[in-house]
Amino acid sequence: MTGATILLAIFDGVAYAALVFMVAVGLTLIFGVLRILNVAHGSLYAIGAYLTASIGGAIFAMGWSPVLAFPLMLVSAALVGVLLGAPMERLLLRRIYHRPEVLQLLVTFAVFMILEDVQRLVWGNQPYFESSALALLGNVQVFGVYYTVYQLILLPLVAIATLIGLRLFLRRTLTGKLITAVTEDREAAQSIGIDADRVYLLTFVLGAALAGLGGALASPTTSVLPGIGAEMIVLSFAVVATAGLGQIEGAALTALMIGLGRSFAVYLFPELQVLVPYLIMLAVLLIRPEGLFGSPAARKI
Amino acid sequence: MSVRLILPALAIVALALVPPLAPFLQVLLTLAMAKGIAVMGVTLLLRAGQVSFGHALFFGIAAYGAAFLAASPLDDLLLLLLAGALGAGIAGVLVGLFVVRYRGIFFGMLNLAFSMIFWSILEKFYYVTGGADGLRLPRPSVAFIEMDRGPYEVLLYYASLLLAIALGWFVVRFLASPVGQLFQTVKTNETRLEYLGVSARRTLLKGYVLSAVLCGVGGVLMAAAQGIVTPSYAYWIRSGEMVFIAVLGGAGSVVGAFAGSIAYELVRSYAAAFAADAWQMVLGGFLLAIILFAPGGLVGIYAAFADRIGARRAKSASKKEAGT
Amino acid sequence: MTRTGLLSATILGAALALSAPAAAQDKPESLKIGITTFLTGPASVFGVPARDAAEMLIEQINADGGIGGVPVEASFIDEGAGGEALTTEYRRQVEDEGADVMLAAISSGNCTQLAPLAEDLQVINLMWDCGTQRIFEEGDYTYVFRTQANATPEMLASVLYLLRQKPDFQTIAVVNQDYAWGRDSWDIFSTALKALKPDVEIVGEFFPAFGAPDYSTEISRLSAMRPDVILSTSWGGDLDTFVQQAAQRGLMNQSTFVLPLAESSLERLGTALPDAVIVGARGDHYFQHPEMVGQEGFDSFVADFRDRTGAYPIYSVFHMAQALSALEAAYETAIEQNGVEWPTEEQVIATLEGMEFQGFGRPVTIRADHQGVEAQLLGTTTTDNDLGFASLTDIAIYDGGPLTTPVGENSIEWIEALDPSFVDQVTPTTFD
Amino acid sequence: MSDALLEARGLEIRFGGVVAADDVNLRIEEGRNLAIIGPNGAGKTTFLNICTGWIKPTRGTVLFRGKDVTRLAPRDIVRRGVARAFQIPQLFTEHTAMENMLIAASARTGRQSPLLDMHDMPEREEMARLLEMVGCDRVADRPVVELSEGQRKLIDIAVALALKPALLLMDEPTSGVASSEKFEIMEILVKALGRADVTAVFVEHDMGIVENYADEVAVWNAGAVQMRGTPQEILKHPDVIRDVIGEEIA
Amino acid sequence: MLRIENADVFIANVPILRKLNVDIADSDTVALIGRNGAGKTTTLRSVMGFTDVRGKVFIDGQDVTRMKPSRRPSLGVGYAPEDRRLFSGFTVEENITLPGAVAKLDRAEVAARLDKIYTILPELAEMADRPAGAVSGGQGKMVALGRALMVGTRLLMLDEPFQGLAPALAQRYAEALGKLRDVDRDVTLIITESNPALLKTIARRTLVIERGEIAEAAPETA
Repeated sequence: MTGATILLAIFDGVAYAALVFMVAVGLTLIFGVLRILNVAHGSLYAIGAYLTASIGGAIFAMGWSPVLAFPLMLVSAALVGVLLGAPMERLLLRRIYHRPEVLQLLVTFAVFMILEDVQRLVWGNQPYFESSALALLGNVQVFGVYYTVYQLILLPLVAIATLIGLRLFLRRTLTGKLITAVTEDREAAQSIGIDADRVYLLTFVLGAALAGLGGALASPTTSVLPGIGAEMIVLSFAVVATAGLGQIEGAALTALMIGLGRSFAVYLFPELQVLVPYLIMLAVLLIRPEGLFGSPAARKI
Repeated sequence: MSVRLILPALAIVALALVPPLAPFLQVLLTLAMAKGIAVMGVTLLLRAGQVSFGHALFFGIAAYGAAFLAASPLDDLLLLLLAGALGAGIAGVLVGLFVVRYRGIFFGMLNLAFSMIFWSILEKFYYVTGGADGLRLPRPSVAFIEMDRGPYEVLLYYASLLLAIALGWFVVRFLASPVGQLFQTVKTNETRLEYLGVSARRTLLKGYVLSAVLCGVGGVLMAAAQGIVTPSYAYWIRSGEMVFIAVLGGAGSVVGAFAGSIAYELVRSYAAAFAADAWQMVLGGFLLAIILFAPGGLVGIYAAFADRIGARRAKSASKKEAGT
Repeated sequence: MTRTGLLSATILGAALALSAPAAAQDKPESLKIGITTFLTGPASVFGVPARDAAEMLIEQINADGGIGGVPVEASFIDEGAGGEALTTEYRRQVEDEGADVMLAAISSGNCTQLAPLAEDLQVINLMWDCGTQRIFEEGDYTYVFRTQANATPEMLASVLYLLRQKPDFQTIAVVNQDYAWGRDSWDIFSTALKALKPDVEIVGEFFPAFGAPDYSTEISRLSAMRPDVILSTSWGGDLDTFVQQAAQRGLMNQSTFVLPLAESSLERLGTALPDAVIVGARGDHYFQHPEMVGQEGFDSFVADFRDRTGAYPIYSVFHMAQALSALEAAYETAIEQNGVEWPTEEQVIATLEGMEFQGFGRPVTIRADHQGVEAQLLGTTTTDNDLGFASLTDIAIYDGGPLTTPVGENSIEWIEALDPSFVDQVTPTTFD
Repeated sequence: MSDALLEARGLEIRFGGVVAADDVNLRIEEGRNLAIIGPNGAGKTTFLNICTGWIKPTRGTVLFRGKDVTRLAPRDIVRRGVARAFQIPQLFTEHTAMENMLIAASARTGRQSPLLDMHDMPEREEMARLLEMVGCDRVADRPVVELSEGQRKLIDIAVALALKPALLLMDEPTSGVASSEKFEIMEILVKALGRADVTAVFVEHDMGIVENYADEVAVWNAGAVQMRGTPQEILKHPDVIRDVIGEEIA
Repeated sequence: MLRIENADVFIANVPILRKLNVDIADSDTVALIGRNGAGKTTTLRSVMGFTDVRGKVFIDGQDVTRMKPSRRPSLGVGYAPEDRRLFSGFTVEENITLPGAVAKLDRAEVAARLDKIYTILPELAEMADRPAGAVSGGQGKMVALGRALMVGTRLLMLDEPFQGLAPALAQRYAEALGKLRDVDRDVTLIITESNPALLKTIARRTLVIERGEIAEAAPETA
């Protein structure tokens, strides 16, 4: 590989990593607080993408300005968080927090199955493609290769902003502190007056909205079609476990490793491309059993 | 006979009568029992408090092993079963040595990772594995007797039933045995286990290998019934389905593994027949209803029912005594 | 005794039941057919339009009095539900519902799985869409027929058309989906290329995962290596994604794209698909088929289909129509030969062998090995402002005969033995 | 030298900035029950953790019967004859008291047959006797979650005894037990230990217990053994009164 | 101040509280003693709303049986659980002030209360900036007390505060409680303990709980 191709591989890797991070970060946040691995996260991602692509397609066809693609992404994310995330937490998850882990996971698996069919009933089987946002920002040329500004610059910026924003939110704001407190000890938090139910709801809505935003951001670059959720969720699981449970910075680093690993694989060993996330996960967990940023649970005896 | 045993006994009798009396259910139930045996492997791990989201790995390894062997002159059902179980067992040791160091979500995810790696290999190396189209597994001989489809399927049905009963019996005995009881303590207190001078990892490994072998047997039976093996045998959705069935039947219950898989196959196949494009929704709703309203699964529902009957019987019996 | 006794008794019973001969047929109340198609999953982009077409055509057949006076009754099986559900439901329809004919399947994997099953169940199975050439090359079947071409003529025609349009290209790269179709089609294509134009250099082979959401890295590499030709046999969402991303990043201006399945994506891709892309149709299936447009049945079919679904028919729709035509033709011919009596299964099979029939393209012949011989249509995209999406120009239609592997031969070996002179031996019909 | 059952030499470990063990040297002789006292955070539990291999010291060695066991895993040290009871009882919560005992017995005997029902093990009677010895025979068939903390502590100790150890390390065996019961429990315990020929080491805050049941006392402070002696000597020492016992209470 | 009527609580189908009745007057200091498993902790947890109580719980005459746990601190209830349960990611001071922020007290009020807490427990001021995860077990008990004091202006419930404390530290803790009484005469104090000797000097009244019921006799009442 020459220096130029290495750089090209890094660009591709970073762009991909940004997208992976956007999806995984919501999953990690929810897991960190609620201790639930939300399989339906993949469906929320898909629905975020569907909403953006279908609404965008409809309103641009009516002659609205394509600049609206960007606020539309935020709207779709909010819709996913409020219309799907909130009822899911209030009506289903709230009833199973005291149940074993397996049951919690299976509840979200069931929701995933239901939402897969809901997507098909609402949006049908044809792929949706709506790339106004991509076209709007145009291309840049690097070493004679065109990149879209959207993927090369915007996505990484959004990912970094999300990472920093979440960090500041959790560390500096009162709401963030409440989330942190509930994460560590739900009952102790309640005993000092924190409404843990509300914190759970808020976290889940936020996490779901992040999934929706991930989908919305992915929609201009990809076809939105049935099944994209199932693919994304396994990858996000791998990121969450590799990162260390509930670790937002870990998720960022893991996403970056997976993104770079994947793009270098395409250059060097294309056949390994699919395996990269799992190989990284195995390698990391072999060396650090609690994940990159996880700390070993102190066994108190 | 205790009330609780009546239904399982009746169920076995009813299952034995399916081929002559309800032949349309025969293949469906063969698949259900094949899956039930595999689900038993997942159930076993649940008893040690571990959830694997990758046991389709062993299901797939055994099924592919059988398919490769079937392409050789050693194309006999019994050999396929042996080879599949052995292959799954060896894979269980290798993967197990690695994953038994982890617990909870990490255990689940690592299993998932291994199964997804295997799945990717099946998809990637299609010159060897047939890729997404999989490998054909032509009808094997049974004890080196070539058979037609009809008798072969009847035989396979009874073989599955017998294996289900025999392996079910074995698993129940294993769980009651000292080594099985130690295995289950991994769920409740590993510290004490360590301070009994026992390695939690090695203990877990024993159960893990057994669970892999069970999945292997299920995988071979499934492959033999289907006549084809595809990468979907090892996909994560399949692993999820196994956990799904285990919980549906009653998490941790051996009988539940079979009750769950029969119920699952019936619901799924009728949902697929009558709501062809919404079968996932039907299954998802079914699962939600069970978890929310009957967390003990089918076995839990039955136990509650049997208890009520048993209590009523005891009451009427004591009344009678009082009367005389 | 009892289990072994019971066991052997049952086996005996089952064996007896199976060996009972098929009785002569009275005219049934309905002709039951089971159709497997993708209703869920990515391939439902083919499956659902095909189902819609089947429903529409069967309504029309029944409105015209059915086949030989017998109404057709169809039920659908979802191929997306996975292997077991598919075979279970397939069996149920044959064994319990008494389906007379099965139409299966879209996926080559499902065809591989169902063909032997159909043989075991002794039910006529028309493979209506799957492309794998292996089934009839690796096995003999009594009950299984294919009512369209297979991957070999489809890829061979693509190579020939490419050589015709762009004879002097030097380098080629491939980006195919990583599953059997993507691999097999590349095997055939590259083998043909090596035989027919040995000086071509293959500079890149990419097999991104099926359903991959992002081809950025592949596109970066392709942009850097600038091959003359880029082939992709992808379809559905994968093809859309690849084309969109490649177009956005200017790759489609750098290289000539060959997309043998893109006929099914034309309408969906809209203006995203630029001019001068080579597009294939898996057979001669195109709603602007130059030989068919203007024929009454064809035009009304396209119009009816559009009314019903809001979209133009794509190749899977034509494949479905073709399979139903074959079914209709086989029964009607058999009835005729049987002296207006309802035919037995054997008679229908006998009719299917060697039968010529026509769907909404050139006539198709079913060979002795049950493989259909079908013409292949290719074209090059051009902007069509009326349609709002690209239409095909420079259309060439190749007869299927010379492109189809001779009976009893293996496709890859047969293609390897071809030489560059083959290009001149095959002349397509072209339209100006 | 050779009569030391367990010997710690120069143990040292820190957690973050806190020194949990700082040159700990201690000999535990066979047949002499040792009480360990000291303020919270002095490193008493850490010492038990090091002796049983739960944590590895940065420096120093642990010898059991003269053999170096410092780097062994707890299970290997346990197999050599060191058992442990815990401040918070470590039991198998889904099992009954008797099953806890039988599991311990199967750990000791290493029975592998998958077809033998654990309840039919020949060790059952022996386990019943142990339960009787700690006064828990009446609750043998009840799940341990339903039992009182005091009963659980006793069963925890019985489980340790089921391993037939030579040395039993106990972390606050009477904490969480109402004071009225403490002496009763220790009475039972010491008798049981004597009969089973087990040497005991126990961490204890209750000086009454220490005075009555220890043969020797070691005082921990800031990660080191501050002094050692008979209960009579130690409990009157002014430093001990100041740092450990508290002047008012004394 | 606090009244519990006919409270039944089951945990995993085992009865923990059986028809428990407790009535505690304003400003009283009550020692709730009993063996482990007698129901002391469950009683406090029921007042906090962490159990599924059958029966009634009143705080200041208000029926709180069905009130969310998180709303109870706003009634002036402070609770220091047995096992400390600090928020290890926050500093000691953040742990203490967080309940104030949650209750939306204004800054001045939080600062005033913090001062009061530091007067009672001066050692907390010294470790104010240390992460709560890094303090020792005994110190943690002090922090938990400080945290409970932030909102526990009416009712303060301390679960086994002396458990696991070495005698010297236990004595120090008892002193702090005495000081609290000096600073604040009105707060009602409930302390559970399995070792009644430690509470002799503090408690005005002793309730003995046995098998989930208040035993008739309260032998150790001074």
